[in-house]
Amino acid sequence: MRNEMMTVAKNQEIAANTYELTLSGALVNDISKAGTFLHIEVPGGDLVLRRPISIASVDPVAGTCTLVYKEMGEGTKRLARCRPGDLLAVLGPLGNTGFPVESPQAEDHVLLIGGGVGVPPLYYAAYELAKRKVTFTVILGFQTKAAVFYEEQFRYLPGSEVQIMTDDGSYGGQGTVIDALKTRTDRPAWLFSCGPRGMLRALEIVSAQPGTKGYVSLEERMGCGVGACLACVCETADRSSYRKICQDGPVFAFKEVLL
Amino acid sequence: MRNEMMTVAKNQEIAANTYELTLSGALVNDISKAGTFLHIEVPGGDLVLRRPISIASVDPVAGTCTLVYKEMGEGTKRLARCRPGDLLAVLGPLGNTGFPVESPQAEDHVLLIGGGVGVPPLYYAAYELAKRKVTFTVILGFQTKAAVFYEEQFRYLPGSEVQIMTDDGSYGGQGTVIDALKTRTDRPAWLFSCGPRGMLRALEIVSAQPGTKGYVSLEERMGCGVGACLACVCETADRSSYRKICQDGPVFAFKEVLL
Amino acid sequence: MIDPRLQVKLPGLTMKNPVMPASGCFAFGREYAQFYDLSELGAVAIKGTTSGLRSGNATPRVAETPSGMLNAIGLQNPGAEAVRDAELPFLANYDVPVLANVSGSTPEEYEEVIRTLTDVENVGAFELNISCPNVKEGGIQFGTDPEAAAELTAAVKRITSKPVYVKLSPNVTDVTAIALAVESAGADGLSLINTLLGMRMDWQTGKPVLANEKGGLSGPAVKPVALRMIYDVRQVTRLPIIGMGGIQTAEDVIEFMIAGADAIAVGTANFSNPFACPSIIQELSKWLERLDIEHIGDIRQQGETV
Amino acid sequence: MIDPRLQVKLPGLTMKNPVMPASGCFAFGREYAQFYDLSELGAVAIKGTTSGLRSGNATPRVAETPSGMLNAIGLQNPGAEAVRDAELPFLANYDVPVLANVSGSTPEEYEEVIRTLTDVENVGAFELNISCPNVKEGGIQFGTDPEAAAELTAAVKRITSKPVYVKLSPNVTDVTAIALAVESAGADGLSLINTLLGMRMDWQTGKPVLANEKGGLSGPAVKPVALRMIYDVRQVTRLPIIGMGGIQTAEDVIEFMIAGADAIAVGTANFSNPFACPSIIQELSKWLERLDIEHIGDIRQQGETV
Ligand SMILES: Cc1cc2nc3c(=O)[nH]c(=O)nc-3n(C[C@H](O)[C@H](O)[C@H](O)COP(=O)(O)OP(=O)(O)OC[C@H]3O[C@@H](n4cnc5c(N)ncnc54)[C@H](O)[C@@H]3O)c2cc1C
Ligand SMILES: Cc1cc2nc3c(=O)[nH]c(=O)nc-3n(C[C@H](O)[C@H](O)[C@H](O)COP(=O)(O)OP(=O)(O)OC[C@H]3O[C@@H](n4cnc5c(N)ncnc54)[C@H](O)[C@@H]3O)c2cc1C
Ligand SMILES: Cc1cc2nc3c(=O)[nH]c(=O)nc-3n(C[C@H](O)[C@H](O)[C@H](O)COP(=O)(O)O)c2cc1C
Ligand SMILES: Cc1cc2nc3c(=O)[nH]c(=O)nc-3n(C[C@H](O)[C@H](O)[C@H](O)COP(=O)(O)O)c2cc1C
Ligand code: FES
Ligand code: FES
Repeated sequence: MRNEMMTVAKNQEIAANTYELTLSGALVNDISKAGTFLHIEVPGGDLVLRRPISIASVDPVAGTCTLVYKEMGEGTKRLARCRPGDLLAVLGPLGNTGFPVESPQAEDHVLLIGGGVGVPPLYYAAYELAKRKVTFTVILGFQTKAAVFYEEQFRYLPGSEVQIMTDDGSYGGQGTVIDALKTRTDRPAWLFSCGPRGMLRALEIVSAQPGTKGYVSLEERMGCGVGACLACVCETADRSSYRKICQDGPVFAFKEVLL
Repeated sequence: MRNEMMTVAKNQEIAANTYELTLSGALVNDISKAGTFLHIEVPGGDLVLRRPISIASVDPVAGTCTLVYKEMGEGTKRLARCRPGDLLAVLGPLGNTGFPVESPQAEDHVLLIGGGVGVPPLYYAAYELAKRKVTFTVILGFQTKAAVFYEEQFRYLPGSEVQIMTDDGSYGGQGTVIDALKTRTDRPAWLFSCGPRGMLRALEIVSAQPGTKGYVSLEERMGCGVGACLACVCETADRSSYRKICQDGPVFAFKEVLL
Repeated sequence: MIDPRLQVKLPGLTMKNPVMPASGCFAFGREYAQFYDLSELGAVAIKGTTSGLRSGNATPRVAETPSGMLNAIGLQNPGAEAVRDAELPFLANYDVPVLANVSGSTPEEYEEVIRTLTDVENVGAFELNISCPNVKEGGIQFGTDPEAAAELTAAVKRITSKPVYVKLSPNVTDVTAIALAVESAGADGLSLINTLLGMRMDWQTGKPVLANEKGGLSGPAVKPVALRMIYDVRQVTRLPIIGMGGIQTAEDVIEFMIAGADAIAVGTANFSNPFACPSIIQELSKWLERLDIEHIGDIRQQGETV
Repeated sequence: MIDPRLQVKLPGLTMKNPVMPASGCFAFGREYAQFYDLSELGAVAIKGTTSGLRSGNATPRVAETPSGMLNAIGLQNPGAEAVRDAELPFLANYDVPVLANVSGSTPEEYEEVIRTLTDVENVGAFELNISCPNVKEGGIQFGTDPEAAAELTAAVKRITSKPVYVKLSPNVTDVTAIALAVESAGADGLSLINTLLGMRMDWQTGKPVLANEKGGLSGPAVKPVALRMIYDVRQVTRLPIIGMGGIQTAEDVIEFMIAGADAIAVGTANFSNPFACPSIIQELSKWLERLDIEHIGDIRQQGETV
């Protein structure tokens, strides 16, 4: 973990209001887990909180890492305006848990389910699975055709099967990732997921079965990003205590936390 | 007067922490008085007040105007970071009174006295005097050699005589512009001045004599820049009322205001 | 171009839209009339007016703070008669109601100003500034004591038939107590918030930046405090609320209406952008379309809990 | 590398420099110990500690505001015994005094926490949080009523020999009244300011952004309010003041010292820059050189008028 002025190598729109940002810096060497994130200071001075964004991929040779983010509010709007050569204060990599990409056996089937900007950390996970020659199915949900991104990148990974869903049916299947999941009969050994809370809750119900080890990457509004401010907590499944998403997560077993 | 996104054409350091900024935009066509200023929004969002900067010169053919500013605090620091092509929100030209450059007769001698960042509006005035073939003497005061700027530009104007003073004597004469003035025996018909309040007060005393018509350009912390907030007032000489520097000035006859 | 979805009707103020410039940030309108037609505004709140001419505080009168500014103008104004004779007639050229902001050191001074202005036709209502932190006798004592606030309100209500809004100070432990006190004394509406008392130091001189030492904090920095106070006051009263404090954009206006404001005022933002008010009004129309809302007042309901 | 010009000695806290992280913005130090050696700090103020474990409020617990943030953590903490047994021993690894921030719903709870912690060696002093706006019983009632504040102060003074600082709420009409009340009840020092009560609305949902609706405003936005309150309190008392509220840079520290602070705390700035405290300390040394000041305390004199 370090705090570094990273250089913007690339920053371009890859889908509707969705940007791919490539950063270079020494911090890249510290990245090792799919699911961890960077805490980025937005230029300007009036935004005091950093923005947490998942790492979507790492290129250790080039010394770069890539993030994919959606323009939502003022912070991501300003990030979208950054140009190559600009410097960004970046704290990271943050999070102690990633998706357990080392655990699936070659014969295990892994299901990755992502919605919208929940997709980027799954790409990192898929990449690692492909490297380990694990086969996996990816179901990605987007609002509409224009919002779809990274389909080709996922398809390109060996051992992948990719299914796209759009809410309005303008591309791929119509409906949510949950609809897609319901039509499947196979039960995966592993489930990695990331997306809106509503999707994750539905997923928990649909996929709750003894044979599947389910993991979820959570989001919450953050202050420090390092575990000191207690902003980003979630309750444990037994309601007995709290986990800090930034420090204890952001990836948790479904059964560990209350969604 | 208009509010316009002007384009930075040039922005470069011309003396120690002193920058020359050239802006292009339609607003340039409205500029007609030496002494008026622009009210510039500083990029960032956390600085809610605009920065008032005098107009140092205008090039109607190129459609540009030039300002010279010193890096003082956060606002001018951020201006100094602007690059060609950047856009700046600029309100102006502001101020209803300029130096009365139309008034001196060809045979009148004009004395221009400026200190530090008080120099830029005097350059605009000198340029106009030269155009009208009026001869004039310029006495400019700076802290030290590295801070000196626009000496050549003044010398280049026909009819000019230029004298530079530095506080530490590292360039030109040693001392203040007041010291320089005291050594002069001639009494000018007109005196145009701009600089720190202390210098102006001293000037008022030294130059107070019947034959000289003295004018001064004043500075004060501003809110609106257009006369609505009453932030930038100065007292009239008879203490009977107030003048708004942004609207009634920024140039006043010495005898009109209390320094 | 009037958007009927933006019209709001408050006591004394029939507004084309809920947006007015805030008192003290627009003088008497002349300066901003150079930029746009003042008839576009919902109303105009004029500079705090006292009975006689006031020359205000020494300079510097403003200082910058993170996302905000301090001001200590000190109620400089030409006095009620000059306002009546020279300023209000100018505003009468426009189709816009005036909210006359009134300040004073004593109840008698407030009464005198109101007596001078009450018959001026384009004055739709009064706004009692009981919260100016920048002059020793700027009414702040009325703004921090519920009883004094109520007495003053009752006194001025007796001498004018025009609606009276009371402008509340945020520099209090319990703003709802003042709101309730002035409501029972007959206030027709509330304005909040005035500025928060603040200060800046100059490390070069070791002294306060402002000549007056302290000043009133305004601008985006105070927005969360304003929203909280409006929300709290909305829980205890149905009086119309003119909300203000840091508004810069149409999104800000929507936040204020959710919190419980019926109309809003834009102060400091006029300084950073002289077109702040008309551009907020335009943007509001677009937002109504985007959010598919039929009338601006419908936003407000969510905040209304009384 | 210790700069003797930066050393300050406050009751219970012998500090290498006047800079400490503020309570609640540094947990119990573990996280920031990954970034730098905590022995570089002047002191460490720990997270507000209650008698038993508290799990805090629902999320979202933070929201952003212009140059500031709102928090409604709700005093989540493991309870006094866990703090004594698991957290303070970690801090004892560093050469830095601890300011133990204490919260409670009742005077008895404050007393219990202090009883549990008073004998811990590295606790140099206590800081009574009588101003947490984020839990119904977070002590805010003690923070707005001079009498309640004084009684609480007197009660805890009876059970500990360690110095007690009282942390004042800015959400009051007259902060000097509270300061004087706790001074006469035996307070050894004052901390100010805690957060300003604020709120943000989400225009998409029509509801408050924070699950707790309201939260505490901190960050640069509140700096002018903090400076004003410290200045006002400094006019009425000689008690040591730990100043805080929006400090980000060494220049900010100098402003706070001019206003009257003896030491300062850095809260929100730790989130935007985890190295905020050590870099401020480094910069302070450079400023002393630039301003040609022999000891950091000499800055403060200008603000000291009692
Ligand atoms: C661990 C983690 C990983 C994330 N990874 C990605 C990613 O890979 N791609 C992506 O597009 N988004 C990601 N997000 C969400 C992203 O952080 C928000 O969309 C972003 O912070 C919004 O900032 P804004 O200034 O545009 O919005 P604003 O609404 O202006 O932000 C205001 C405040 O709310 C916070 N906030 C708003 N929405 C969210 C949210 N969904 N989650 C957390 N904080 C929020 C902001 O950080 C800021 O503090 C991630 C969030 C977390 C917690
Ligand atoms: C009519 C007029 C013309 C000016 N022309 C020039 C010029 O040509 N070149 C130049 O270098 N400077 C000029 N100044 C001064 C210039 O405005 C300030 O140096 C600048 O605003 C400082 O901003 P800052 O953010 O760097 O400093 P900060 O100290 O961070 O500014 C804080 C606030 O104080 C205000 N402020 C600080 N110093 C001054 C000052 N001396 N006068 C007015 N406001 C101030 C700022 O505008 C801002 O609102 C002029 C000022 C006025 C009023
Ligand atoms: C320069 C200035 C002058 C002001 N003068 C007055 C005044 O005369 N009367 C009054 O009631 N409020 C006055 N105010 C307060 C504003 O009307 C408004 O309540 C406050 O600034 C908060 O709104 P804002 O953040 O949009 O500026 C003044 C504010 C500023 C900045
Ligand atoms: C996330 C967060 C948690 C806080 N928790 C506490 C607390 O437990 N006890 C306390 O006395 N103050 C608490 N505070 C207030 C800070 O200690 C400090 O007084 C305030 O934030 C102002 O300083 P700043 O602007 O530098 O953050 C908290 C502040 C924040 C932002
Ligand atoms: S963001 Fe501070 S604890 Fe997670
Ligand atoms: S700056 Fe507002 S009146 Fe001059």
